[in-house]
Amino acid sequence: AGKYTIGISNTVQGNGWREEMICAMKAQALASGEVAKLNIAHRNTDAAGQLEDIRNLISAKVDAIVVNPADPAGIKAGLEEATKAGIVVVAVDQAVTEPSAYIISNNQEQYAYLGAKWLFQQMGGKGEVFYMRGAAGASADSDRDKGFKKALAEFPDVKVAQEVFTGWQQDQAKQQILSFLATGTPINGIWTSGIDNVIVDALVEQQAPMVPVVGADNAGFVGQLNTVKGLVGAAVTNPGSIGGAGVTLALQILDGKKPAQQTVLVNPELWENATDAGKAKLKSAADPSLSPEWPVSISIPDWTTYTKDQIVACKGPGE
Amino acid sequence: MTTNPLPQNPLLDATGVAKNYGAVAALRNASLSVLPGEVHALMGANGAGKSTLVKILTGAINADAGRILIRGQQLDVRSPAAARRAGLLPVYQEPSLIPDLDVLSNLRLTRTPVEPFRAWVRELGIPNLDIRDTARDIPLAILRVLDLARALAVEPDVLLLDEMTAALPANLAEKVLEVVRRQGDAGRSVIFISHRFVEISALCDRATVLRDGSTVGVVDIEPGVEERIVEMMLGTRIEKTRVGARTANDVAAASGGRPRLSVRNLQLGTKLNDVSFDLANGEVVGVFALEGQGQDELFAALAGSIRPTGGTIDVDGAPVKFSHPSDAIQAGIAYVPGDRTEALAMQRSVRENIALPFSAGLRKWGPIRMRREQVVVSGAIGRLQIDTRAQGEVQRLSGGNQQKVTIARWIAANARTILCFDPTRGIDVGTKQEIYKLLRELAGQGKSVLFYTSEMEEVQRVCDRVIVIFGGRVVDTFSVEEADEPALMRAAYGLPRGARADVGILADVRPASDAEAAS
Amino acid sequence: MTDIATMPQPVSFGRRVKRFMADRPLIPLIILLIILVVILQILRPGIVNERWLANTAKFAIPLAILAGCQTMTMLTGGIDLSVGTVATMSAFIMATQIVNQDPTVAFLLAMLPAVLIGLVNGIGVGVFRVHPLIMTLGTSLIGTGFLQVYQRTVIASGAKIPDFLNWLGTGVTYGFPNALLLFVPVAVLIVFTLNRTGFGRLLYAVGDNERAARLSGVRYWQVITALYVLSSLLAGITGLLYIGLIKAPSLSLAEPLVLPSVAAAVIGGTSIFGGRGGYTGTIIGALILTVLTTLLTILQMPEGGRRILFGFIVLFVTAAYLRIVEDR
Amino acid sequence: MSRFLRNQGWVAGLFALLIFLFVVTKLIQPAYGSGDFGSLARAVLPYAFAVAAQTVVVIAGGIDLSVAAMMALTSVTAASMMNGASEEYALFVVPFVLAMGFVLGALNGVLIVVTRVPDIVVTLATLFVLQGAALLVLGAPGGAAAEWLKASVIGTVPIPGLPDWADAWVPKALALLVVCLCIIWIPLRRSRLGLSIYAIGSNELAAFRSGVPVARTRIIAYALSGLFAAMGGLSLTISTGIGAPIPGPYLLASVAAVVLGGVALGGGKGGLLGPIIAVFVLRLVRTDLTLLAIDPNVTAIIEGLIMVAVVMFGAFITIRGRPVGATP
Ligand SMILES: Nc1ncnc2c1ncn2[C@@H]1O[C@H](COP(=O)(O)OP(=O)(O)OP(=O)(O)O)[C@@H](O)[C@H]1O
Ligand SMILES: Nc1ncnc2c1ncn2[C@@H]1O[C@H](COP(=O)(O)OP(=O)(O)OP(=O)(O)O)[C@@H](O)[C@H]1O
Ligand SMILES: [Mg+2]
Ligand SMILES: [Mg+2]
Repeated sequence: AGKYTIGISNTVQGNGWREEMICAMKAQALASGEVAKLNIAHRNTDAAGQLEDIRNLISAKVDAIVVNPADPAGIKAGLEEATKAGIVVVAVDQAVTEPSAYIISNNQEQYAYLGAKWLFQQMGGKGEVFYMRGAAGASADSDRDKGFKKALAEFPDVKVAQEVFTGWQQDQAKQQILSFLATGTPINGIWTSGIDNVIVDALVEQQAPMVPVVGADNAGFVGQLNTVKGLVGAAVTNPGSIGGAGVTLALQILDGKKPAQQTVLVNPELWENATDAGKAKLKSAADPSLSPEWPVSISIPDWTTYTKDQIVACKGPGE
Repeated sequence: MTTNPLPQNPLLDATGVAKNYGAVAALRNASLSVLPGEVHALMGANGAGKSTLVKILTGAINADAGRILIRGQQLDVRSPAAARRAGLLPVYQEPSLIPDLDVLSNLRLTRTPVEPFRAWVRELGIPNLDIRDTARDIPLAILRVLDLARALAVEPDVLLLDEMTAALPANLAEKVLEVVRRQGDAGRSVIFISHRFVEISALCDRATVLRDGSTVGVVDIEPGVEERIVEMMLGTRIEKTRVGARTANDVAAASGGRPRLSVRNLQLGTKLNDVSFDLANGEVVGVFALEGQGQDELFAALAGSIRPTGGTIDVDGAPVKFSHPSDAIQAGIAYVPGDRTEALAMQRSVRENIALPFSAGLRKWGPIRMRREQVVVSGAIGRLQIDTRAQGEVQRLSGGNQQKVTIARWIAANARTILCFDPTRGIDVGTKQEIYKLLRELAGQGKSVLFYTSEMEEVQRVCDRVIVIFGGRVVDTFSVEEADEPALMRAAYGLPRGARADVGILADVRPASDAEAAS
Repeated sequence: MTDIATMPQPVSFGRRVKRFMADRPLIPLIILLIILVVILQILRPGIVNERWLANTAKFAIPLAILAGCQTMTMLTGGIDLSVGTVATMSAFIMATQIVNQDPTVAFLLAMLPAVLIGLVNGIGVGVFRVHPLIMTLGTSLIGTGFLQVYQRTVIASGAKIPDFLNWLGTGVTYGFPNALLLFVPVAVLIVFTLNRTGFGRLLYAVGDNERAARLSGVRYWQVITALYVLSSLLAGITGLLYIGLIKAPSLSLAEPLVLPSVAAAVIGGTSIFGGRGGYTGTIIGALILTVLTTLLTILQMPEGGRRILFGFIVLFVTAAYLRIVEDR
Repeated sequence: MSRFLRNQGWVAGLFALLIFLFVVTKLIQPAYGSGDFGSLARAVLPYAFAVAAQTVVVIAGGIDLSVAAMMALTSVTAASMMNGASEEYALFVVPFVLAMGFVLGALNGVLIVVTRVPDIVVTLATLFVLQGAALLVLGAPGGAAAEWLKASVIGTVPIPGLPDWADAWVPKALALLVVCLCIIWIPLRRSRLGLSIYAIGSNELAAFRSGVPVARTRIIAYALSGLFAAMGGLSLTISTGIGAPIPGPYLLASVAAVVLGGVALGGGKGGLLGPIIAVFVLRLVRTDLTLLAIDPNVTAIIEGLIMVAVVMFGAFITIRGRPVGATP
């Protein structure tokens, strides 16, 4: 029924967040009724590999490309070529430097700032924090680091007890927290870059003193915030459904409804279980039926129109 | 030690060379002195340290102690390249052409001039070598000759030949001997290692004898010196029994039943043509042939390594078809290849190598009965008198002892028929005697042996009958009494019985064989 | 038959120690391990306690089992890069199937891809003679693809970690991790297989000299197929243990263990060219790597510096070990 | 002729496969033209250099796991040096980075020779070291590339005497690749050094006995590998305009292409042409899968299947073509 072909380029595979993003794109394309075919290039690669994928999508003569950039600057050349070829380019999740591209993005710096600030307040503005970052050298990680450092500067009495890179890998994070707990070093809070549920597991298993934990809105962690006794924590939203929003934006542009600015930022929210209002919010957000790695915010108001069943089915047009 | 007054200054003079491999002393106190223009034999039983000495002299390994003088100057040969510069060129026991390069590239690699090389190759009896052939595709015997030609082409002062003739068929070996002798005449020295006394006495001026890593004597080669050399080589270990073939009575008694192995009209591409023969229980049948006449294929087919294209093989009267060596083993037929690197897991222990066939079948994959295995293995080791000082890894045994392990495996497995392909290649006289005796003993126990050899005299020592193969056909069968050297030689060259011809001249008649699939 | 010729001259103490260790290659490895633990204790006094030991064991065990797969394949001159994918697949399938299925059925379903991948690997390597590196890399790509397709079908049903696996993966009884209940039998089985069974002998023989094995009646493809199936099964079981430990089924769960499993086997003295090595060394290799990871986590230095240090330590440990063990 | 087929048959077959894939591509997307071919050439660039780096050491009988990490390090070094620098400064950066790759590669070789640790472990260790170093150079993707460098892979090469439509099929990226590879490979192949590299890969002992300086040759092989990897790193910086410290998927891709290209993983056999054609084949397959809009998860399955199938097929024909009974 649809008339457009949309190309999608993504460079991380096998991670719940990215899977949700892809499924949101498919579900939104289907729900919009405007898309005839999705052309998805989805694999583990670097900026050069993404350039290859973008150029292949140009060769495939798609109408629009929605891209989660491996690096904001690294794919500039490809996006420029796409625009020249008359293709609408929308970047999701992270910004890109190509000026002709539209951006609908999670604000990574804000993500880290929000969570860290809440955490430091919970710690009473002083004490030691265990800082569990993402993958060393990834651009999202360095953006988040900026936000974290900004919050840290506002609380001079908070110290980083230890900084580790989890590589966004569950097993590595778990081993790191267990090793750290075994040293007996006292800490007052843990900030994670979204590898969160294994951290809570470790605290429970080791019967270590519960300290406030900040993570992302992954289904597993949100569930823990609701059920684990003594756990105080906050989930900062980082919706994978931003992918669906990207498709919506691309379709709007194709239909001639250009947004006012090139960049649309989706600001994160913070759901904490320290207050009753927060608890209620978390309760309503929790979704044990989702895979624990999927963010629970499976839709973005105003931007996505699919149902939960549609995103969970993960089917695009023509499938 | 016999000290000969030296009439000239030695070209090469090594003294007090020692080399230890952990607990094993490969060389203790070896010395060697070679005069200009001399062909000097280096002799010793298996494991005496000959190859080790050659490797030290040519920089392939470094000695722990010792002094090496070349033309009176102390030289430190730390690498093969350094030895080469000093004018020392070896032909090792193993072929040393690079398998994946063609011959020409191999020459360029060693900066060997091509034209002299070609001339030497022709001289050595290989008229039609294509130097663009990849070394891997060239048969072993030819490779050995190419190694020699490559060494000759740079006109070395001292040529070191380590069992150069061991893997060669008679015709090629003869050429090599001729060429080596002329080297001596031309004023260059040759160090010549061989276990064959015929070659030593035909060729060499003097001999240095090693025993257990030490030089025990230097002798001039003169008629009758063999006994003395053997004495020195083996020390107290002498037991020179002649193993005779069975008497006519025994043969008659044994050949009553059906043959153990009966081959009819065996065909294998162009390599084997209409081969038929029988092998009875309790019989040792010799196979004699020049290089590349199809003997490799014959053995491979009987061992189940390759499938014949025609003809039948019967075992105990029942027809069999082998598609894998395990089928042949199932039928009680074991194959001992001539090349021991093909038969042994070099990093594994003597015990594991001997016990290997026990675990081969799917049904034998379970727990091993260690005690029983130990008994069987040590029985076999004892029977072959394997020197097991370095038994943790077979690669540390000397060549001769490795060879024994390949046979011991099938003694332990109690195989009824053994196909021995040149089992005495590169083995000292003492060990050879043991192997002859063993084969006869096996025959005495009713086992049967098919025995290919490149040495004619072995035929008379062990076999009951000899079949001669030429051009992929069985051209003649001799009983042991008839199998004298001239008769065998003539048959091997495809001449009818009774024809008279001088073997030496005939040696070029046979074109160089181009490929050899099985060995 | 054992008359090892002794050296005539007196042997210095250093040489004797060296020879002693060379004959028992485990001892230098254990010493290296102890040195690392001591360094750890110096950097963070008090860290080496019962709880730390249990944690270290918990993480070393899955690594050690996967390294066991590598040890066995490396003995034949191969390598099994698909173990990570296989472990991930069985973990993921177990966690998602247990929601709606009987545990036995879920278990069988979880082991199914392991058997299949092992079989395909074995046939590819044993019959078609594809290089093991390429074969297992290819099947692991294929397996990952299938897993991703599968994942989409189970998003709606969610995932759950069975209590038993949870108990096995994280539980500690009298200070001993429950995972030892799985590991000790597995380790004994591997060591016994390698040293005392015909199959183990064949692994060594095939890796050392395939032609010799063939001439002794060994059918290469049988050995190789059995080997890769066994390796995959072990990897599958490791996956179940690992999901009990991590408790978060992701599509790349066990991938990070693949390269360390190779490294553990090599550090433990198994030759990647085949024919030489054993499992006990591998176990210590896995412990060394696990302790090393902790050590580097504890060090307060930039991530780049940590990786550099990790690389150098792995190199140094292997080189030191080789130096001690070689030229007996 | 028959010798040519025996030696080059695999490469010829691969080339035929490539042509076939071009035909398929044209059928799927009739508009596929010279511009798209230029895209393909640019995509091939880093892979081709990675594969060249791997090929040299594999021929020398080794393996280099640090190829991708070396590319990352050289790429971030180039990008951070050119960041904010003048256009002319890049004239210095390029040779500097190439020399750096050469020296670091040689260091790999020296470590292998001196420590006598198996190459797979040494390069695994240097993988971590180089990754760490890359992170120290640039903590996150960034840096810049000179405009003239970026322009050097965009567009086509006007060749005098050729009509415009033909020029359009000679993208600069392809020309750059051919020139860089040939400048090193052809003289190497003809030299004694090249023969020595083949010799140590084919049979190290025989090479040593033929007077080849084995250690030096091995070090040079790794140095050349480092040089090619540095070219790959530069090509990454040139095409993306930045440097990224996390290595891309070039390691496994390089190994796969080396094997697909007919270079035996044992060493001594094959050439550079086969692996380069294999890179084109693999990239073109990806293009086709994208053009066909195949489900991305299925894409992983298909890529794995192709890799396994082609290698199995190759193994199958070599088994058939071998004289009966001989084992590899
Ligand atoms: N790498 C090694 N490690 C341990 N022992 C060794 C090693 N190489 C050789 N030896 C031992 O040194 C002795 C001499 O070996 P060498 O190969 O020089 O004998 P050889 O005289 O050439 O015998 P053959 O005629 O059987 O080839 C043997 O006892 C052997 O076991
Ligand atoms: N594991 C072993 N350890 C020691 N000796 C063994 C071992 N296996 C077999 N043998 C010996 O090898 C010979 C052949 O035994 P093997 O079991 O192979 O015979 P078989 O004909 O296959 O017997 P079966 O038909 O019962 O399987 C016997 O002398 C036996 O004692
Ligand atoms: Mg010898
Ligand atoms: Mg020897």
